[in-house]
Amino acid sequence: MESLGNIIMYFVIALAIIVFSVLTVTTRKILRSATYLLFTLFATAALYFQLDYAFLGAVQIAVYAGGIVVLFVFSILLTQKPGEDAAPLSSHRKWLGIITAVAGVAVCGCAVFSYAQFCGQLMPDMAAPSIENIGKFLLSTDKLGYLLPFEAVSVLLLACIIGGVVIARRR
Amino acid sequence: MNLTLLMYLIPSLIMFGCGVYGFLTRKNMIAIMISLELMLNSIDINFVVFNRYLFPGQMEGMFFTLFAIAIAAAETALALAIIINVFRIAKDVDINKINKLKF
Amino acid sequence: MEIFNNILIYFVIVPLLTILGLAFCSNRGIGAVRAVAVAGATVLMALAGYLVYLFLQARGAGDTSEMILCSEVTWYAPLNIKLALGVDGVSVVMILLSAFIVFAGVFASWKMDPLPKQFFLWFFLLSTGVFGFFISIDLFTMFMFYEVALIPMYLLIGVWGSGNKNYSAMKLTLMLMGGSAFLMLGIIGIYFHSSADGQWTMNILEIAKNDAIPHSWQMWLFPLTFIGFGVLGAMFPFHTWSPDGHASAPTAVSMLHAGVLMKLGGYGCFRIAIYLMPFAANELGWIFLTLTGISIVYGAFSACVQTDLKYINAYSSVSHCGMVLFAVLMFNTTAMTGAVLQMLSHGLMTALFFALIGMIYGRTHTRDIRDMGGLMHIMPYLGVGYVLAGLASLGLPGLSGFVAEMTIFVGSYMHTDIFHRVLTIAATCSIVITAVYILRVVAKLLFGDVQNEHHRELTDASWEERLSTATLIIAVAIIGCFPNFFVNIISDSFLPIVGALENAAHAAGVM
Amino acid sequence: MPLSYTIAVIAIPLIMFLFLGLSGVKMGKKTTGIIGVIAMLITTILAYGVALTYFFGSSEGQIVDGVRKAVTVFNPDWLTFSDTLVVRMGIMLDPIAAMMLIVITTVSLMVHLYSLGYMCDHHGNAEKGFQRYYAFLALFTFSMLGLVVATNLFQIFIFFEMVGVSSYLLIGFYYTTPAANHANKKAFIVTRLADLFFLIGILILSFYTQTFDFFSNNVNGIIGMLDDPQASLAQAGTTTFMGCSAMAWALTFIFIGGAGKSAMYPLHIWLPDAMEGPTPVSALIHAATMVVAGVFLVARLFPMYVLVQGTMDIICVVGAFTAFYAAAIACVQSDIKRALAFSTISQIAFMMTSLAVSSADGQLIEIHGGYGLGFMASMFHLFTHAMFKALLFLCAGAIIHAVHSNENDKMHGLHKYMPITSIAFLIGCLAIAGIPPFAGFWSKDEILVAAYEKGIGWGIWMTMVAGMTAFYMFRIYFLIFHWKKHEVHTEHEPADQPWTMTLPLIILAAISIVAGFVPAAKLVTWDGTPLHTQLNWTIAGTSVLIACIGIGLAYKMYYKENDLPERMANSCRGLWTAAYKRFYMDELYQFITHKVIFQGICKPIAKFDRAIIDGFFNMLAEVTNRTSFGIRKMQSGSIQGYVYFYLIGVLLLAVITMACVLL
Amino acid sequence: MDYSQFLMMPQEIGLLIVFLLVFIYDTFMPARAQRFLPIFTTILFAIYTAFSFIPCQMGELFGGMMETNPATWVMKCILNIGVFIVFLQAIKWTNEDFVSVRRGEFYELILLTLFGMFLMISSRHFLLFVIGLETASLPIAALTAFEKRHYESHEAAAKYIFTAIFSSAIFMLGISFVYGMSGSLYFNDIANALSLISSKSILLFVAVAFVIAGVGFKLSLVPFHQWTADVYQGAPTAVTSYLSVISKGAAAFAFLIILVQVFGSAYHQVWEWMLYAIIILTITIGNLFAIRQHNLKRFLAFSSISQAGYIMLGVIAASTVGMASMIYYILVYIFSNLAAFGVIAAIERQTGKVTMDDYNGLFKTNPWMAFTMMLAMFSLGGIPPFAGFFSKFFIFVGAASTGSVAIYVLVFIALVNTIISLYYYLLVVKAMFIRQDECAIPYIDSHWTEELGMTISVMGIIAVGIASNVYTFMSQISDSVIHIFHLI
Repeated sequence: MESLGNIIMYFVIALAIIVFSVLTVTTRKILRSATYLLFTLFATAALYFQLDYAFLGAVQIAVYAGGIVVLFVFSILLTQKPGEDAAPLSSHRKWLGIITAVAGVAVCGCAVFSYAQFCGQLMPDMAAPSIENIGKFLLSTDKLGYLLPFEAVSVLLLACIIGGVVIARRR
Repeated sequence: MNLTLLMYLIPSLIMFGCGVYGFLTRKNMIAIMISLELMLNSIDINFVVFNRYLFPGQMEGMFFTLFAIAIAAAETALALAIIINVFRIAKDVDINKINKLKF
Repeated sequence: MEIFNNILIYFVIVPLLTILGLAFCSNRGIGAVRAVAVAGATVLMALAGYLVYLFLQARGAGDTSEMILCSEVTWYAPLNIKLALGVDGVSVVMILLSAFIVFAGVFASWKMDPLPKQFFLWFFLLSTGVFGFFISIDLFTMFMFYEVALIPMYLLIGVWGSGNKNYSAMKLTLMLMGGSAFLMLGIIGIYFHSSADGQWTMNILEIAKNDAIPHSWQMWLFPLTFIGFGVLGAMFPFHTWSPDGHASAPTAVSMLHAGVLMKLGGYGCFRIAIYLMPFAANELGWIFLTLTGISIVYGAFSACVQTDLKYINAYSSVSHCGMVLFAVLMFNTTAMTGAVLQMLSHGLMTALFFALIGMIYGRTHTRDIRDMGGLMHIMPYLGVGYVLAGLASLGLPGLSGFVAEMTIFVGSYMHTDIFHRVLTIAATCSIVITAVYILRVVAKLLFGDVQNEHHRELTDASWEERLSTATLIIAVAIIGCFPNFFVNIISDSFLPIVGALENAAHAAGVM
Repeated sequence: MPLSYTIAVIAIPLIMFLFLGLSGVKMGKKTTGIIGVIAMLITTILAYGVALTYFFGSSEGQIVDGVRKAVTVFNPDWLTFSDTLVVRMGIMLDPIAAMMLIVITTVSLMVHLYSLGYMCDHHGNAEKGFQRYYAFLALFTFSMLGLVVATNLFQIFIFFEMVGVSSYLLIGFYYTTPAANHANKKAFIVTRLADLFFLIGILILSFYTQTFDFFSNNVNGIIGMLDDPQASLAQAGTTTFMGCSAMAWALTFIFIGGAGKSAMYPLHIWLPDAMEGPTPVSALIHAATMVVAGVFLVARLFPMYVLVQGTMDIICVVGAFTAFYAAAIACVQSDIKRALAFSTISQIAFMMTSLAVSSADGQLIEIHGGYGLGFMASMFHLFTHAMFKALLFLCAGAIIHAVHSNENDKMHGLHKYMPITSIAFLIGCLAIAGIPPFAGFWSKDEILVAAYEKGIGWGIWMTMVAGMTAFYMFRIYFLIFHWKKHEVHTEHEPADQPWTMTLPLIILAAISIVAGFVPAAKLVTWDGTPLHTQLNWTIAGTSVLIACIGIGLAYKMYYKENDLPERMANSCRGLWTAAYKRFYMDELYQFITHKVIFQGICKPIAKFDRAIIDGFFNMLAEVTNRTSFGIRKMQSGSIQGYVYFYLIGVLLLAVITMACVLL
Repeated sequence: MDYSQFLMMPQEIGLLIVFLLVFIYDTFMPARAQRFLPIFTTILFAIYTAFSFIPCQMGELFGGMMETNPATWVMKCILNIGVFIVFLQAIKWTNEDFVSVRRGEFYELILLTLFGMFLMISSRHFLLFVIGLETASLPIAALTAFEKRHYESHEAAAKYIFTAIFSSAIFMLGISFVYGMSGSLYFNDIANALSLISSKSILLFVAVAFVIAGVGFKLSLVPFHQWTADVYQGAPTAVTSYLSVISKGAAAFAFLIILVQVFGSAYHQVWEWMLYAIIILTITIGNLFAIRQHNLKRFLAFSSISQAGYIMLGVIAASTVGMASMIYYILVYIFSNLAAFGVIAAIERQTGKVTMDDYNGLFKTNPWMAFTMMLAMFSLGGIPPFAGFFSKFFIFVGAASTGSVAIYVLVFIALVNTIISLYYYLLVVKAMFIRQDECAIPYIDSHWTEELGMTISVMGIIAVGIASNVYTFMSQISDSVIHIFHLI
């Protein structure tokens, strides 16, 4: 039995995620879209906090909200004339999108539901996601250690930087 | 009342669905990129929730999310760079305009 | 390596060396190209003659093994694919035939233009495939050489052909490749059932010995394989590449194609389809027999109304090659021997036909018989050659066609089943129809008045054309006059196949 | 002379063919002709030697118990079908073979000689293709000789084909003329059609007998088997197919093969057209030798035919009808070679009928010494007919050579100009008309006797036809040599031809006179047992009378120019035209071959091939192409389209697989 | 902390060293020395390739996160050879005016993406795999946009990056489901965990489909293929050739490992049928689209789609024979396609012509180019005695080794499709050899490096088939990793 606070908190977060997600993809103003994305990301971070993944929540806010959304805003400002709204969607396109999205969600939902319906509560014996633990695992070379992905992702980021340079170069 | 696994997965899936919808319907390439962020984000939630609820003994889901955030950042950066590049040439970010290569 | 002690491998090496030699020839002078090509063809001919001698010697010395000169070298060990060589009487005569036709073909394309060097390159690549096919007893290498022989056709027709050559070349290639698609599936299926204990093999002799292909698999591997080869053997209704392809092909290519390549189909049909899957052959033979029976009559009837010389011959080939498959499906030694004789005969006389048509076309620049006439008067050598080819085709005793057809008919009629015999009688009707279209052409083309006054200035055959045609005519006559020489070489080769069929029939009867 | 010399008889013409054919062009024309004649002369001498040795010598023991046995001189394997079925290329002498040797070589020699003159123009220059002509003659002679000495059925078939081809080549000697071109094609195809039946017959027969040989040393041949009830042939007699025994089918088919070569109705249509060949060729091939190959074939298998009454009846009907039919047509033909050709058909039909009637085992057998009378008569007639018909043709050739036309209205009154020819022709006419003591009388008389044995109706019918024969022959004779004064159409007057042409006429005329006295009954019988025949004066007298009436009628109508023929023709114009047009048989064939087979079968098949079969494969390609074009929109170029496709694809993949696996 | 484990992945480390050297050269060498960067890189890479053939200590690294075994080793060697040829062919191009500014980045990105592919091949952990996948695919977008002058290049890059990210989202969603079911990201653990789950789990189907889609995207399997043609057409030819062979080869191998090792244990039948449908669609649709293409790069794109379908035949067999045939096929495919792209690149570099009609009469003017192209086409079409024939035959044998009738039907469909493919390959041959053109491409004075690249490819095409040792070696290799198949 969860504490009431947790339940209320859950519903607030879930509602926020759902509402802002929908708003993100339906608003006709692109800058607002980015803003709603930011809210969604915040809500997600809150969700991580609620699930005791504090570090992850922090990273979510720092990288996603702090980095990515800013990137979006910059790009939007670069490409968009102020006050320009997206044209309303043709209903044909909208319904096609809705149907496909719903179909996708339905298939995944059914699948998840069939699998997860019997999975009940949080299990208490959680490996503590303390910073210490995270750090230890992140640099471990043993099983469940993440040194290699850590190094690999650095290569990925380097590659993306070089790629960005290539794209950004004038000539 | 218990907060079950499903209760966390459903918002995540809806977020994913929104992302798909946005991808399929938006015309602005940046908006599409935003939709993609939603999708990636929903996956992160999935991992975390599965980890927390089903396999709390280890932190694989969490780490995946951690790295996925980094990957998403890299993807976004590169994608936005390309979008801006296209914008520089085509003076537009309308995705319907970039369909010269076809059939 | 030990395999190089086997004479058979040289049937592949010599053409390859010829190709190599040609590759080093200068593009400008045709003399060197000719010299290399003639040298290659002559060596092949000599080798073929020597092979016949070796074969006779071996048989004379009491070597009754199914294949002689066997040797093998492992090629793809993981799949147990070997380069297995070996010949029996049928292969020997087919090799001889091929050597003859390559020889004649080289001379028939003496004045090839443009790009003579490239022409001969492809030409010899084609013959590499043909020889390789006949010397192999491994399914994989057979199939490989089979395809090696097919693909040069595309360029040979496409570049050096005439008429609607692009369409024809493409159609021919695709249809034959379609056939080989069936074939490949069949071969793979055979391979995976080649042995009861999982020791899969591609060696025909071993597969036949193991006799392990389950009946249910045979029932659909047999049609695949048979159709696969049947396409090349111009079996109805898969023959339509033949008229267009032959019509567009240059002379030597038509010769080699009709003369040898189409024989690969018949050869494969009994060597692979029937020999390895006797049960299905017994069960399903009648379907294909009907189809081939239709081929025989149908091709002949179609040939009657054609006006293009090459089309006539192409349809005639459909009829004659249909007879090969027809006889093969009769499952007795006599008919099968007849089939091989028919292959020889058809190979030589069709090559002769195409050579002559090419020579006539080279002079008159038309192949439409309505535009020609009285050519006998103008070019008697070619005319006589054409008449002889025609007579061979319609089965004049003393020339090869008669021997072959009669062996087929007699052999086929030996079949105890009334259905087979009735079909045989239906098939014999083709000899009349053949006479009709052959004589029609001869009358129109050679006899009568000269249709086109320009033709009066044309010349008769040059020496290389004479050589080319004379080679073939002599071969046709030799087969026609001394058939027993060939029959003796051939007929024993069918004993294992017929034995396998009888065993299968017997086993099926017991069960 | 040893019988093995027969090999030389066969070989010399073959060698001559190869020699003249390959190197003839290099030699002078006359040289080739002379070489040919000399070689033929040697052949003839050898053949006579061999035949006479066979008939009269007894040293080699070919006569056993008074029965003249067949002798196999030479019999190597030629083509092995199976252990039992082997085609051999052998030489077998029996009475009819020996007789045929004489016939063939004699006529062939005459023709060789004659052609020396005939194949030259009036200045003595040989025609183009002279060498080829002699080569082909040698080929024909070889083939025909090979045919008659065949040891087995298949060898006969082989040489059937060979003579067919020789005939084809010789008919088409003047290949530039459309008529010859057409005629040789027709001749070959019609006989080929018949050969097809022959082949089928062989197949059926050999299926049961497991041999092709007539007589064989180790196993019984086809004919030898008849004595052995256990032989598999007995099975052929009982196995039935559509109500008839297999043997009946086989023999009927073989007869059809023979009928084609021997121009029996309705397969006769090629023979008149074959007259487009040089006239000596017509004499050799289309009168004396090749056309009787069918008769020879039936005679060869006679011991089997007699066992199958049904087939014999068919032969009998066909023969009798053909005899009449051809005679009727011959009465109105204006082309002398055509008229002679129809006469040939009629006469061969006589022989055929004679063979067929001889199976009748009536009470006269006692008197006439067995049912082989018809056989003997037939062979005898074959012999005599060869001589006098060759004579007639050669005469016709001489005339044609003189007036450059085949039409008898270009001739008339030639008696004055060509007396030798005229007399020779007259002798031929008398012989064919059956006037004693000329050759035809004797042989025809035997045939009539045999026919009367079969039944009185057959006898009367044949006698009537004999009368018609006399009529039309003399019609021709009178029209050529009398009727009215000759109008010279060419620059030179017609005259008797050089000695090379005249000599054969004289020789043949002489033979035609005396040939009737050859003791055929003693020598040429079906089982080798001599027959004891005597002249049946009732029948002979009647036939002579009828012949005389025919001659008289012809004399009345055609000796002097008058309008009687015209009036008679007018009085039954329809019939006359029908007969003149050969009862529209050619038109019927034309219709069947062109309209039914060519237009009705070949063309549709060819169309079907192009449209349906080929069309199907083209359609496959077309469908592929169209599909390719149709789905190109899938690659819309829009990112969202791609993703849409992606997403739908992956969902469907999951759902469908799920459905498939779970349900 | 055992950092010595890094030494057990010498190929990856070597690659990074090469990258670093190139990077340093690019960054610190004076401008006039930059001209030699391509040749420097190529030589360096050649040396590295040669060293990479030395077998190293093999086994599981980092607690099973990564595995080096003979199969991965040989696969990486094959990719190295391919990249070497690509480098050879690109040298002249990267020294062109418009490209030279960025040539360093070209090589660096290629090396880094190759590193990503190595990770894909070797990883036995989904996180590492995703990182590898992303490393292998994201920079490609930058490479695609390399040809700044051309609008198509940018459009292609945009299309690529969007579909790639979408695809990776789908892929990761699938992985999240797998994680949800198994609680691990290690391949072996997943396999063990999944074997306890009912094979009727709906989630599993969805997860498998998503994973297939994610990797199938890189392989351009239908229906995840549509970016392929546009990107191939728009990207610079050097990049296209890299993309079409190297990237595809790596993905194919990774695909095999994932399907066999992760899902193979209990769910062979699940993915087998998905793959079945995908193969049919891929081969057929690839062929149908290829028929109508005139742009050779686009044409080869569709051809490569259909080739990917053939490669998948080796996966569906899920046997050592299949694996050997697949690796072999990839090798042959690399040679064949690179030969074709070598010709296209050389001609495009000098004349800018890439359509099939431009190639009319090529044989007259450039016989060796035409010859090379013809060999490539024949090899792709599966014509003996060129290697393509053998690879095709073996891949069919590999597929059929499962013995099920359904697979025979699949092989038959594939065989029928080879006829269609032959048709369009012959169209190219026809253009070069049969068609005549007044204004055919003049004689191309190709650079020796390009010629060397083509020569290596041609020799590969000819030799790899005839020399059976190659296949035998592959067979031994796949026998040595037989344990992954035993999971099935």
